[in-house]
Amino acid sequence: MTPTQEAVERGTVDLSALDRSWAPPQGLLGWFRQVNHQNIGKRYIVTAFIFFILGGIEALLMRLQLAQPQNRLLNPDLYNQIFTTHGSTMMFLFAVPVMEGMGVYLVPMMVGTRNVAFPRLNAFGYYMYLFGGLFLYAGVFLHIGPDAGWFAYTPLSGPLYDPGKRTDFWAQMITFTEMSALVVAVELIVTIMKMRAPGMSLNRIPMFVWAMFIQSFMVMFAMPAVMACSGMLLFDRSVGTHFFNPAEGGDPMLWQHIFWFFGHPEVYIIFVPALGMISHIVETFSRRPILGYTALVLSQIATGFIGFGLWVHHMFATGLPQLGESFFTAASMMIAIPTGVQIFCWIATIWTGRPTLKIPLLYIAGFIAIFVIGGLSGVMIASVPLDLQVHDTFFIVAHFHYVLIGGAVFPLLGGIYFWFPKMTGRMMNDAVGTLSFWLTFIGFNITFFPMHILGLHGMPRRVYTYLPQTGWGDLNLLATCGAFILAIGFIVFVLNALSASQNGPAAGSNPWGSSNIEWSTPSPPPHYNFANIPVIRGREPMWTDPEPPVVTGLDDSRREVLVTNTLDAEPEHRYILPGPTIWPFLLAVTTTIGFIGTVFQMWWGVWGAALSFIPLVGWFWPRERPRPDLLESGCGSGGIE
Amino acid sequence: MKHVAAGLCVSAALLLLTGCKREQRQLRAEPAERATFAAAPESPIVPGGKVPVKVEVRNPYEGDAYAIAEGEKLFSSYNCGTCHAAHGGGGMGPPLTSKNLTYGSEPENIFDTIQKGRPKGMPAWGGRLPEYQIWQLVAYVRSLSGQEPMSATPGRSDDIEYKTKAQLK
Amino acid sequence: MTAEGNINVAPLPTIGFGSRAPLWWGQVYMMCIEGTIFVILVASYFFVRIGFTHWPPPSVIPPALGLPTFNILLLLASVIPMYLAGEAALKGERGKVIVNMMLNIVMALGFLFIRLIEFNRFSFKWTTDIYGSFVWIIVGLHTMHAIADTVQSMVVLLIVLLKRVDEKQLLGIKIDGLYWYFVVGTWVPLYLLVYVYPNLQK
Amino acid sequence: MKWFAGAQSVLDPAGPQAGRIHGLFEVFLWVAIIVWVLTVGAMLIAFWKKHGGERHDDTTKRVVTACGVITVAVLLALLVASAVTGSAFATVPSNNVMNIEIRGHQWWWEVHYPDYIPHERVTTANEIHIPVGRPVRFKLTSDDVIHSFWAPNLSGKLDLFPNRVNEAWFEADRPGMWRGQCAEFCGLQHANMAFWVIAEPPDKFNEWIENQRKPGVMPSTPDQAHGQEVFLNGPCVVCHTIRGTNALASVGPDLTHLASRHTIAAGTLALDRGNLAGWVTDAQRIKPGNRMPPVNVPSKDLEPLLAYLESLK
Repeated sequence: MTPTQEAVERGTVDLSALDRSWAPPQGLLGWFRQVNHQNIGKRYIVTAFIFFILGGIEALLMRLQLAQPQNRLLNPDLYNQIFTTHGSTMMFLFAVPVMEGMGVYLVPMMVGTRNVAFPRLNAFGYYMYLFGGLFLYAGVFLHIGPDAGWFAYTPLSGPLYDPGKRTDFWAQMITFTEMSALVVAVELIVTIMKMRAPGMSLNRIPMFVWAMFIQSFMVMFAMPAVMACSGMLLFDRSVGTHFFNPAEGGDPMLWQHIFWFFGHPEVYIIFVPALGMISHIVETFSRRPILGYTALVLSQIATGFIGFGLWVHHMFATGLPQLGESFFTAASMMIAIPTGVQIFCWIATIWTGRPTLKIPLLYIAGFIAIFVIGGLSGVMIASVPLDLQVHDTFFIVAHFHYVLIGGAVFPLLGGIYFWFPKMTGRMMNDAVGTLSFWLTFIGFNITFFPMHILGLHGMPRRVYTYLPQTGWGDLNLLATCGAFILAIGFIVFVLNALSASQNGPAAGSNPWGSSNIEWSTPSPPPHYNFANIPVIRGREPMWTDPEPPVVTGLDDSRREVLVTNTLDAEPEHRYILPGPTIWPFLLAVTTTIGFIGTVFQMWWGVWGAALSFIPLVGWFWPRERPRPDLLESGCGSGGIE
Repeated sequence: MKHVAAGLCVSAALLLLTGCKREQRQLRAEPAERATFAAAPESPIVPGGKVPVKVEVRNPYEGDAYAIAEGEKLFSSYNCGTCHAAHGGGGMGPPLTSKNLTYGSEPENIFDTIQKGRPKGMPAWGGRLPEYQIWQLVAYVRSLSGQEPMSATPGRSDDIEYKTKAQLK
Repeated sequence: MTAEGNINVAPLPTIGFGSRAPLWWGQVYMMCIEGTIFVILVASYFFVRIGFTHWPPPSVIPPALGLPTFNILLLLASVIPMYLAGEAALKGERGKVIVNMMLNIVMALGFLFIRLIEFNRFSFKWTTDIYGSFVWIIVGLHTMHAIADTVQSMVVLLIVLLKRVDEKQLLGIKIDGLYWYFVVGTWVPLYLLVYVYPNLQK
Repeated sequence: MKWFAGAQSVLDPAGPQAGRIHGLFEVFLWVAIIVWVLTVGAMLIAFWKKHGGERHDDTTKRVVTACGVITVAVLLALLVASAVTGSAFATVPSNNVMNIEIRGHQWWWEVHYPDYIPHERVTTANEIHIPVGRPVRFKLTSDDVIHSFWAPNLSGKLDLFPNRVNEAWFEADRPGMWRGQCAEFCGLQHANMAFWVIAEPPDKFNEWIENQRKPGVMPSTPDQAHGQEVFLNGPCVVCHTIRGTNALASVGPDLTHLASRHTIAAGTLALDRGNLAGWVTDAQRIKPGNRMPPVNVPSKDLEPLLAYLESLK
C-alpha cells in the first residue's frame, strides 16, 4: 500500500499500518521473537538490576562477616566465592549491561530512527548475556562459585591452585557477556553512524549518543583482550597449554598485562555513558543549553584514548622498571584533566542557568560530591610510592567504589529517574525519590569513607577475617551499618520505580521540558518511536524548533528506516529492517550448549558449532519477496552504484 | 519471567549431576580420617596383574578435584618425586602412570602401598601421615593413570620445580 | 504539521552498497574485533618470546616451510574468484556468481585440507611448551575463521542456487567476500610469524 | 599477643621510605581537600546563588579554561613530587647492607639470613629481626602463587612471584615491633598470612643472630627428652626441621628456635602453651585449609611434646 502523493507531501501517515508492521509479537513464544530495541533495552535494564540486587546481597554478607574480628559467619572458602562473585557480577553482569541497556533503549530514539541497525543481533546479544549470568549463578548455587578474585590472577586461578570447575565457569561467563557487549557495541556504532535523522550532523549529536559512540569503540578494542586471556586460561586449565605456566616458559605477568589492558578501559566503559546522562540532566534542569558542548565531546574522546594507556598502574607492586612506571603515573594523572574539564563545564552550566533542584539533578550533585573524592584518591594511587603503600588495601576498595558507585551508579539512578517517564509514561514519586537519594548518599559515605582509613591502617583487601588486636573492628562495624542504610536506599528506589510503573501519575510527552527529540514522541513511545522521523535543525530541537519538518515517504507497511551519511546525516537510502524472529534465541541456545560443554570437554566446541549451523542458516535465509527483475537486468543494484 | 526460572532449574539440575561430588572441598578432615588406617589386608604380590581379593574400602576422595590437587602438592612436598620422578614418570622407583601398578591399582592397594611400604625401597608412611592425606595421595596417583574423572583432573600442573626457565634458555 | 522543509524519501532506493550499507559497516567492525584478538595473541607471543635467548626453544623443531607456503599461495589465489563473484553480483550475472562462488569454495576446502596436514606435521603439541601453545592457538583460531567463512559461502551459494535472489543476497555476497578477504589478509602476517620467523631464528 | 593497633599502619612511619611516602601522602591529602572544597563549594553556590540576568558565556568559558589550566599545573606539580619521592629510594645503598631472603608459601613466610656460612645459615619463619639504622636488602620469591610483602610502617609493598626474584630494601630508624601482612590475595588463608618485623639495636640483634645460628637446644629434663622422642617418631618430622636432630624436612616452618618467636601460625596466635596445644592437635580449626594436619597425640605425650617445643629457645 503506497500512500497518495499529497499524503506523502503533507507527511500524514497510516498509523495503524505503522503499528501493524512494528508491533512486537505477543505471548510466550512472542517474547522470544521480539527484536524491537525498546523491548530488548528494557530487558537489559531489568535483568541488570536483578543481578545488581544479587551482587548487593553478596556485599551485605561480606560486610556482616567483617562486622567484627574473627567472625565465624562465613568460612574462608565461602567468603572467597562471595567476594569474587560480587566483583564479577557488578562488573560483567550489572555495570556494563545496564549501560548498554540504556544505550539500546535510548540511542535509536535520540537519533530519531525506529530501531537499531541489527535488531536480530541485538536480541542475540541479550540472550547471551542472560545465559552467561544464569550460568555463573547456577555455579554459585551449586558451590562451584569462582574464588580467585574478579581478576583471577594466575597461578592462583591455575589448574593446581584452583582445582575443579570454578574458574572455568567464571572464564566462560566472561565469554558470554563480552560477546553480548561486543554485538551491542557494533550495532550502536552503526546505528549512530548511519541511521541519524536527517540534519543531525556530528555537531548536533546529543551528548548521551556521543558517550555511547565512544563507549562502544572502547568496548570494541578492550573486550577482545579479556576474551583472549580468559580463553587462554580455559585452555591452560582444561587441555594443558602453558600460557601462564612459568615451568614451561609461560608467564603469570602475561595474564596481568592482558587482563588490565581490558580491565582499565572497562572502568571508563562503565563511566563514559554516565557522563552522557549527566550532560542531559544538567542541561534540562539548568534550563539552558549545555555549556562547552565541544569541550565535553573532546574530553570524552580523550578519556576514551587515554583509558587504554594506563593499565600498568594496576601492577606497580609487581616490580616493574622505574621508567615505565613513571610514564604510567603521568598517563594516569593525565586522565584527570578531561574529567575535570567536564565537571567544570557542568558546574558552569548550572551557575549560568536557572537550575531547579529536581531529583535527577540532586543525583548529579551527589555524583559530583562523591566522584571528586574518588577522582582525587585516584590521583593519589597514580603516584607509584603512594600506590605501593595502599595498593590492594581497603583504601583501594574505597577508591573504586567512590569512582564506580559515585561516578556511574548515581548518574545512572538519576538517568533512570529522568527517562522513567519516557519509558513507562508515568512519573516516579518525588518525596520517595528524595528519601531514597539521601539514604543512598549518606549510607554510601558511611560505608566507604571509613575504608580509606582502614586501608591506611594496614587492612588488606580480600581478607575474610582479622585479629581483634588490629583495632580495625570499630570502623568495620560502622561500614557494615552504612552498608545496610545504602541497601535500604536502593530498595526504596526500586520500590518507587515498581509502584510508579503501575500507578504513577501520567507523564506528558515532555514532563521535564527537556531539549532532545526523544521527548517529542508520546510517553511511552509507540513501537515505531516516531510517527514521522523529524528533520533536525539545531542542537536543542525541542527548545529552538518544536514544530520541525518531517521525513515522508517511508513505507508504513514494512519495517523501513532511513539510512543517512555519517558526517551530515543526509538521506542516502531506505533500509528494510528484519521483523520478529526466533532464530537469535535458538542460536543463543546452541551457542550456550557449546560453551557450557567446552567447560567439561573441549570437543563440545565442535558439537556446539555444528548445532549452531541450523539457526544460522535460518537466520540468513531470505524472507522478503524475491525480486525477479534483479538478477536478470541488474537494474536493482546498477542504479545504486 | 517463568521461562528464565525454568532455564535456571534445568541448568541447575544438569550441573548437580556433574558438579557436587567433584567440587567438594573438605577443609577439616573428619576425626575418623585423621587417625592412620590399618584395616586393609596385605595384598598378595601379583606382578602386573590385578588383585583378586577385593576388600570394601572406598576412597572418600574418589573424583574430588580439591583432594587430587592437594594430593599433587603433598606428592612434591613429601619428595615422592625423588624416586617416582615429578608427576610419577618413574625413575629409581616404578612409574605411577600405568593402570596396573606392581602392587595393585585399586585405591585400597595404593593406600596400602603408601601406608605400609613395599620391598625394595618404598618406605612405610603409616606412622607419619594422617589417613586423609594418604587418601589424597591415592586420588592423585590414580589421576596420573587417568583413573580419576577427566573433569576432576587438572589439564596440567603448575609445578615450578622440575623445569625452570633457565633450563629452557 | 507544516509541509515545507519536509523530505520525501520515497524516491530513494531500498538498498545501498559498500560503505553506504549498515551491514557493510557491521562486518567491518566485526573484523576489527577479531583482528584485535589476533593482535593481542601476537603481542603475547612476543611478550613471552623476550624471556628466551633461543627461539623457538631448542626442544622443538620449527615447522617446514614448503607445504604452508604452497597453501598460502592457494589462499591468496582464492581471493580472485571471490572478487569476480562480487563483481558479477553487482552486474546481476547469476551464472558467473555461481561459477566463481563454487571455485572459491573448492579452493577454500583445498586450503583447509592442507591445513589439516600442516597440523599433523607439527613436531610439537600445545602441551609441549609455551611455543607449542602459541602456535596451536594462533593457527587454530585462524582455521576456525576460515571454516566459518567457507560455511558462510556455501550458505550464500545455496541461497543463490535455490532462490530467486533479491538485493539483500547481492549484499550478502559482497559481505561474504569482504570476510574472506579478512581471513586471507590476517593469514599473511600470521604465516610469517608461525612459519617464517622461527626458521629465521635458527 | 599485645594490642598492636598502629603497628601495621602507613600513618606511623618507622623508616626513611615510609617517612618520605607519608610526607608525600600529606601533600596529596591537602591538595585533595582544597580541590574538593573548592569544587563542591562552587557547585553549591551555583545552585543557591541568585539566578537570572543576562548570561556571559564567553567569560564563563574563560573561567572554565582557567580552571582546566590550573588543574594541569597542579597535576604536574604532584607528578614531580611523586617522581622525586620515588627515585629517592629506588636504588639499594651499596655499603653495609644486610641480605634477607624471603620465600612466600601458602600461607606463611620463610626467612633466610644468607650472610652466614652455609651450615649455620639462619632460617626462621614469620619473624624478621633487623638491626636499627642498617639498610636491609630483601630477595623475594614465592613457592606457589603470587604473594605480596608489605610492612606499612617501614615501606611500600612488593609482590613475590614463583620463578622470579624481586628486590626490595628498607631500613628501620628506631627499635620496635611492626606487623606486616600478605597484600596479594593468595587463597584460603590470605587473611592469616602475617609476619612481624623486629628492629633491635645492633648489639641485641647480634645476640639474637648468634643464638639463631646454634642448633636446637638438647632436652634438659626427662619430660622434654620424652617430648623430643614423640616429635622425632611422630608425623612432625615429615615437614619440620630442628637443626641438631634428624628432623630435616622443609615443608613447614623451621622449628629450631621456635620458642624464641612471639607468634605461631604466621602471626595468628601468640606463642603460649595453650595456643601451641590447639595448633598441634587441630590446626584446621584455627586456619581452615592450611597444610598443617591435625595430629592425634596421645594425652600422655602431649604435655612433654609441648614442653620440648617450648624449650627450643
